[in-house]
Amino acid sequence: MVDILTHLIPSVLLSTISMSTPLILAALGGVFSVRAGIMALGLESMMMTGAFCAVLGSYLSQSPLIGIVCGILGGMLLGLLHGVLCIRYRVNQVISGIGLNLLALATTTLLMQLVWKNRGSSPQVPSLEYAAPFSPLFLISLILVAISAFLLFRTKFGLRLRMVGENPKAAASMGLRVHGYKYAGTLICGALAGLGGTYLSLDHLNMFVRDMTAGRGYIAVVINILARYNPFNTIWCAGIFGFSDAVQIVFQGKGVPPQLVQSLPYVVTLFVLAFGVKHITPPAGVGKSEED
Amino acid sequence: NKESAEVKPAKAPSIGLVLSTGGLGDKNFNDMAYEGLQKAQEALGITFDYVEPKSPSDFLPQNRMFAEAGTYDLIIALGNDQLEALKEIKKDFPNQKISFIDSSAVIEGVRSVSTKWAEQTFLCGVVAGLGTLSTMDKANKENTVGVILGMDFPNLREGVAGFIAGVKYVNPDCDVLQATVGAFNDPGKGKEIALSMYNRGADFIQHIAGASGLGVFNAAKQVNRYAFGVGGNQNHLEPDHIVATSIRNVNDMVYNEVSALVDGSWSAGLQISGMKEGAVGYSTEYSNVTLPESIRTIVEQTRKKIIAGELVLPTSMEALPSWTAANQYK
Amino acid sequence: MSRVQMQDIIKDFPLTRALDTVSFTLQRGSIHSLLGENGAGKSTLMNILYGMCKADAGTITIDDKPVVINNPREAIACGIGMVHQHFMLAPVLSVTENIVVGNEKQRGLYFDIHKAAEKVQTLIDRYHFHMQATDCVSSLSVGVQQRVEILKALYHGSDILILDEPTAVLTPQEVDELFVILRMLKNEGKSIILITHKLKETLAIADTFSVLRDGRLIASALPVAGTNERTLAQMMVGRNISLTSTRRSKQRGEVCLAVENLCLTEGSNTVLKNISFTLHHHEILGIAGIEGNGQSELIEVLTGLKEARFDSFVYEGKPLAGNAITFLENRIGHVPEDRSTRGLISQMSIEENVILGYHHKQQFSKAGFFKPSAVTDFAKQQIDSYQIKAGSSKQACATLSGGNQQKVVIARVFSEDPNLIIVAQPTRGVDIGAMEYIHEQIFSLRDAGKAILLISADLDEVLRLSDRVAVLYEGQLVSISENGTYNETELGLMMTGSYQKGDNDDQH
Amino acid sequence: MISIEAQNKSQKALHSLSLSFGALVLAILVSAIVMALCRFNPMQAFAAIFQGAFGSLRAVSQTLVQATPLMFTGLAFAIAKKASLINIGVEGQMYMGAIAAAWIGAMPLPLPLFVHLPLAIVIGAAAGALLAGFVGFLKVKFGSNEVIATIVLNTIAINITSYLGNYPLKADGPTAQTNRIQQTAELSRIFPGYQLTMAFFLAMLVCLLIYLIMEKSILGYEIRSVGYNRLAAQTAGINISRVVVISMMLSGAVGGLAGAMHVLGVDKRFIVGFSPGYGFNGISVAALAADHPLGVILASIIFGALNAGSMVLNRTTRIPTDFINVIQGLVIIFVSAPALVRELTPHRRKRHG
Ligand SMILES: Nc1ncnc2c1ncn2[C@@H]1O[C@H](COP(=O)(O)OP(=O)(O)OP(=O)(O)O)[C@@H](O)[C@H]1O
Ligand SMILES: Nc1ncnc2c1ncn2[C@@H]1O[C@H](COP(=O)(O)OP(=O)(O)OP(=O)(O)O)[C@@H](O)[C@H]1O
Ligand SMILES: [Mg+2]
Ligand SMILES: [Mg+2]
Repeated sequence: MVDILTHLIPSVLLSTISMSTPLILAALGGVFSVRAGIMALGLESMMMTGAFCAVLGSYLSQSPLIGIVCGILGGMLLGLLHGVLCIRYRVNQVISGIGLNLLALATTTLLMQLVWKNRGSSPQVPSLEYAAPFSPLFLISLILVAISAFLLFRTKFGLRLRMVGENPKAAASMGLRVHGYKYAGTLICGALAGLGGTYLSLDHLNMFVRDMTAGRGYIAVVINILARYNPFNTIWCAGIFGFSDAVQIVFQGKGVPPQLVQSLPYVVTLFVLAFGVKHITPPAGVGKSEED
Repeated sequence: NKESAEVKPAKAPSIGLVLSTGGLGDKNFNDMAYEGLQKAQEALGITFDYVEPKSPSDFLPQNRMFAEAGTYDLIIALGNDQLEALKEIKKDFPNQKISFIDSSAVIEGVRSVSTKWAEQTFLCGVVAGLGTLSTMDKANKENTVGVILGMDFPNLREGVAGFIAGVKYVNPDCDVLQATVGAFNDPGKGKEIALSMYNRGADFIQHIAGASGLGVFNAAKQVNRYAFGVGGNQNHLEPDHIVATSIRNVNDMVYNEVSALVDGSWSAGLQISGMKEGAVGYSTEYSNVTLPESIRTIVEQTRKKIIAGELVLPTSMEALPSWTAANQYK
Repeated sequence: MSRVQMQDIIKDFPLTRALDTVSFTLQRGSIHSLLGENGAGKSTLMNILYGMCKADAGTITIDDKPVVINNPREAIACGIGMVHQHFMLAPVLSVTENIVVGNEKQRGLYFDIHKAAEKVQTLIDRYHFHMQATDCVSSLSVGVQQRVEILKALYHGSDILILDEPTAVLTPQEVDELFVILRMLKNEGKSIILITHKLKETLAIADTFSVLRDGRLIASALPVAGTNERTLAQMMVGRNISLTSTRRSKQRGEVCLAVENLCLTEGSNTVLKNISFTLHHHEILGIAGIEGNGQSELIEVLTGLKEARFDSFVYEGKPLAGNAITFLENRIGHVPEDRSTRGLISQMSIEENVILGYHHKQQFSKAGFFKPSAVTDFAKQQIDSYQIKAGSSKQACATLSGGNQQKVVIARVFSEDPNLIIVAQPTRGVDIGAMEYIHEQIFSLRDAGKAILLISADLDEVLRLSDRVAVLYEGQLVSISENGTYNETELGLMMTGSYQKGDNDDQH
Repeated sequence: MISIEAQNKSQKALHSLSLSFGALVLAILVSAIVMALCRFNPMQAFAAIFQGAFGSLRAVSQTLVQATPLMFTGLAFAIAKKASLINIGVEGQMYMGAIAAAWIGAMPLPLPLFVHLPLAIVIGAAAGALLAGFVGFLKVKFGSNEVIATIVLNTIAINITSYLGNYPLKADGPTAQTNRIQQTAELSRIFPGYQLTMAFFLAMLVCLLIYLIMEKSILGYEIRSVGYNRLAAQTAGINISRVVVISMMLSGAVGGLAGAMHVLGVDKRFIVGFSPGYGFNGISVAALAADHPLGVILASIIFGALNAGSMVLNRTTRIPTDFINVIQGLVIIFVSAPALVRELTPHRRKRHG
């Protein structure tokens, strides 16, 4: 019937790629945020807003490229909001993240109601078209990982960003603009997570559906931490998750109740967490400001 | 308890609608019910209010809110999970008229409108079973089709059983792939599951997955295969790839309830809204896909059989094997 | 002309006026020592100059030009550099990264870490600081970290250098080396402000000094020449204090603790090697040594926080093993080396801190719940007897000055009538008044028959308090001998491993 | 110097109360502006919300019913927070508590009410405690990050309960739910017809109990010590691993109670996917309460009122209930940003010193 080599494996691999792409992007965003000392529990809100703005942009302009730009800007808007709350107003970062997640869901739903008179899904909009079997955004996300790693570990900007994340007070005493770097971190985070959201709505699909990120932002948080806030590690961490998600799809309908099969990626993550990636320490300055 | 149903001033009837937990925007069950009432508002001059429960726990207080208000001539409750709440409301407000959509429960004084999930998806199953081996341009040689569930819920499993029964009725050797998305709002995952199925040889996929199903259509378009809609007619979404929709006209059901109220024919008891009543079934309207004449004939014959009661459909996955063994086209 | 002129600086904190119309001048090419008790406002004044903290009133002029310094960036632009009292380091980053960040001295976006490391290594070698530019800061001992801090200021080439207690964790030799560097800088025309609680150091290096007391400047830029320690101390504290009082034990009691061949390995390296000693009642055994030579680990082993291998570990005639609880229950008291990490829970009140570790005692609780009045009474009693300056017993420890925080720790440990006390760095960063007080407490406990193990990086302190002295170097006890057997220089050399004289070791 | 702390404490409490209130007012104002911009009448909306939250016995009862699970989940989050653990997994712990309580509650045990009901509650709490305790175990044993573990276990727990409710424990009928619990395991209603049960008062009691444990007991003292300064706690002979596991279990037990009480009081059965996010909203409640166990009571009632109000808003106006979610989101953000509130409200400047 089905040839495992020519069908199943490529299919699972393609599936892995398309399921891990948004996770890589969002987790990569999280890396910048956490490295700058801001916890990134709000990735879901950035992805969701990115996904929404991308569709809105494409809807209004009929151009998917403008949609992508809008998606990135939408994510950045939430990144900025998270930044303003955490940096300027010193809101607890967990609460800001979770609060923004709730707020983003509520506002995107509301805006859908106002723009499209339907709070469930948007109309179909022009989306990215390409001939390749997988999205160019996947390759772009890999390139972005490399660029990020370079930026973080091989440039002055990266060094300073990390310094700010490790010890904001020390960074300030070295004459760094601590707030500037933190905002840079959350804005880059928002942009990448927004691009992740854009992938979901404008590349993988061509519409926005209420709550369509469906918890991917939280998974991205998991991957971000599991990757020890290292850009390259996000690839394999997201890959493991995406792969086990792809595998569970294939295993479905074989007599095992779906709820149990669906838990596979989560169980795998738990195992990786317990036995693979122990003692993860975030940058020491996470949650601190230069005044503490 | 304040009772209102008795006192009926000469004003337009007022309806209270308790939606299901999915809420408005599902382009399906809830939206269709809402549409039905809007139509009734225009055509029959009624007024209506609606509430969107956030969780099953809200069914009781929200139904009670309508009943207590005493100003609603009819409460329409959507979805079988409101059963417990309605039982209780009915006990406290024996005179409140209630229509219970999508339930075959018999509650004293409540008008239950029962639909048959199996009848809804069966004919699409027949199309898929025949289509997968046909010469239709997007079909393949593989004798495989698929069905995708949003969440693993018992009533949805009934829909799956109906679809599989339809496939096996005409094509007993066909392989039917099944999978569950795990959410009604995850079109991305829906698409991946669909792609995986298409990749494993499926050429027709029925979704019962709410907004996650939108991803299935997207997948069908991407790999140039077929899909079926569910609920309200979805054929226009991808007219070249959606062959048909497993229709359930909740809007008509709701409208009928209101019009029954208005014309005085509303009475408690079980109403069946099946294929025979035209409430569920299958529609190819707005689809650009042309079904071969042979398939259309068989579908028509089968529909007639079901309406005539000659073919009684299975309602659970467990009943499938024996049903299939006993019921074969020809 | 004056290099820096701070005029009528006022700084208020909630509940405290930290600086009250303070005017401060620094001359070009001079070393100026800023003195004052804990909480006098020294750090605050310097933080204002460095832009870490904004003054409520007052002006600053640099080279007679008025300047406004809002943040360290602007201070750096004015040529000011600062070594902070509390390290400003990112532990996971390398020495190089910590030093160059913000002033990478490289063009473009790309940061060549290797090039930077070479440069930093040159700097390290030039000042004879023994460390690798590529080391991760977290792997360095506190003393070495202090040197990184100093290097930071040197690397940035500031003209005005503020050093806030840079010598607190350095050995005498290292202090000497630092002073050589400072003199060199001075000769290059740089101006230096040095904050220290060690008056000797002021006398040794400074040209002028100022004294802050309770936020007011009571001596401004006086010449150091012609003063002595006693005068300085008196100016600081406002009363006479005995700086050199030292009392040896009159008797040596029974053996309290006998340890033989204690070894500890962490990961692949041996941190403690064949440590053997005995500790008697009525005795203070002082262990000198540069931090990072196993002090922390030795303390942790002796207080049950870490398990080590040993041939015997006999406490009051019986073998002792277990965790921190067992040790506490056996009346082994512990004054942790760092009050902010292990000593105090600064967010909690004095009351809650003063029972920490003893909170299980029946005196304070019943059926798992505290007896609030008992705790309060106990705390008030401690505040009284240790003269802790606090508004109330419910005040959070974070709001106490460093010296008072230390007193809270000391009060807790000493009041529980321990039998053996492990006292680590009891007076780090504490002013001489408080130091005197704490030293007196230690003497009186010793005289009351307690066995005391003193671990300190401050050689003066070790020599002043101990009946017997040992040096811990690279995880080994180098020498245990009567206090006085070696002079300060010899001990200092032993601490750096460059002096070994095994023959007159007085092993017990 | 006469008792700085007494002055301080009452001032502080007053200050934070006024800030929380200011935040609430601001959130309402901002959402009113948003509503007006969207061409809805904010006055009408807030009138409806108030009516639905406090306007009648039903409204009040509904407010308290909505507040109950939030009180538990908010408390659960706050407990773990005291030990500086971030328990994002309250939702999953609640599901475990709910299914366990439903399982015991539906068993036809020959037990009287005063045994069967407490048993079901305790088993529910134990189920939640077990799940959270597992996270604590992973943390102390493998150093696993609890944020990841709880996020992941949320999904696993929800999937497992969904499986149980769909297959082994499923009641007959077309709905994925368990059998109705026995009369002997039921929390009875206070007013006939309204879902308010003793659970609300039990929740307040648990808040009080946790407050006492946290502030007055040795265990609470140890938990706080570990939360503030692990190393100092360790030095003081406090067993950190034990405290971490215990605080997680305590947090999970309260999370489990949220589920158990909901099943035994409101739904009378476990319904698959019953929660509209009580666990996550608990984080907001804890934020509003500044992690204070007694503050949780007030905070959960405020959120309960917004939820109850949204029902009437829904019915009497055509204003989308998403506004309620927007308000809630804004409340969380304003509450946790006192600096922002201060900036936006006219506030007398106080002099230091
Ligand atoms: N951030 C702050 N908030 C409130 N009060 C502060 C703060 N920083 C300093 N103070 C107060 O200002 C006073 C001066 O503190 P400062 O740190 O300048 O003292 P110091 O002279 O450096 O003492 P030490 O010798 O202990 O370092 C202290 O009494 C302290 O209570
Ligand atoms: N929130 C606060 N309120 C009041 N005083 C504070 C507060 N934070 C810090 N302080 C005081 O400010 C002073 C300066 O703080 P810092 O952290 O520099 O410690 P320090 O006292 O200088 O340290 P050390 O005593 O070790 O030299 C300390 O005396 C401390 O007690
Ligand atoms: Mg085929
Ligand atoms: Mg200081």
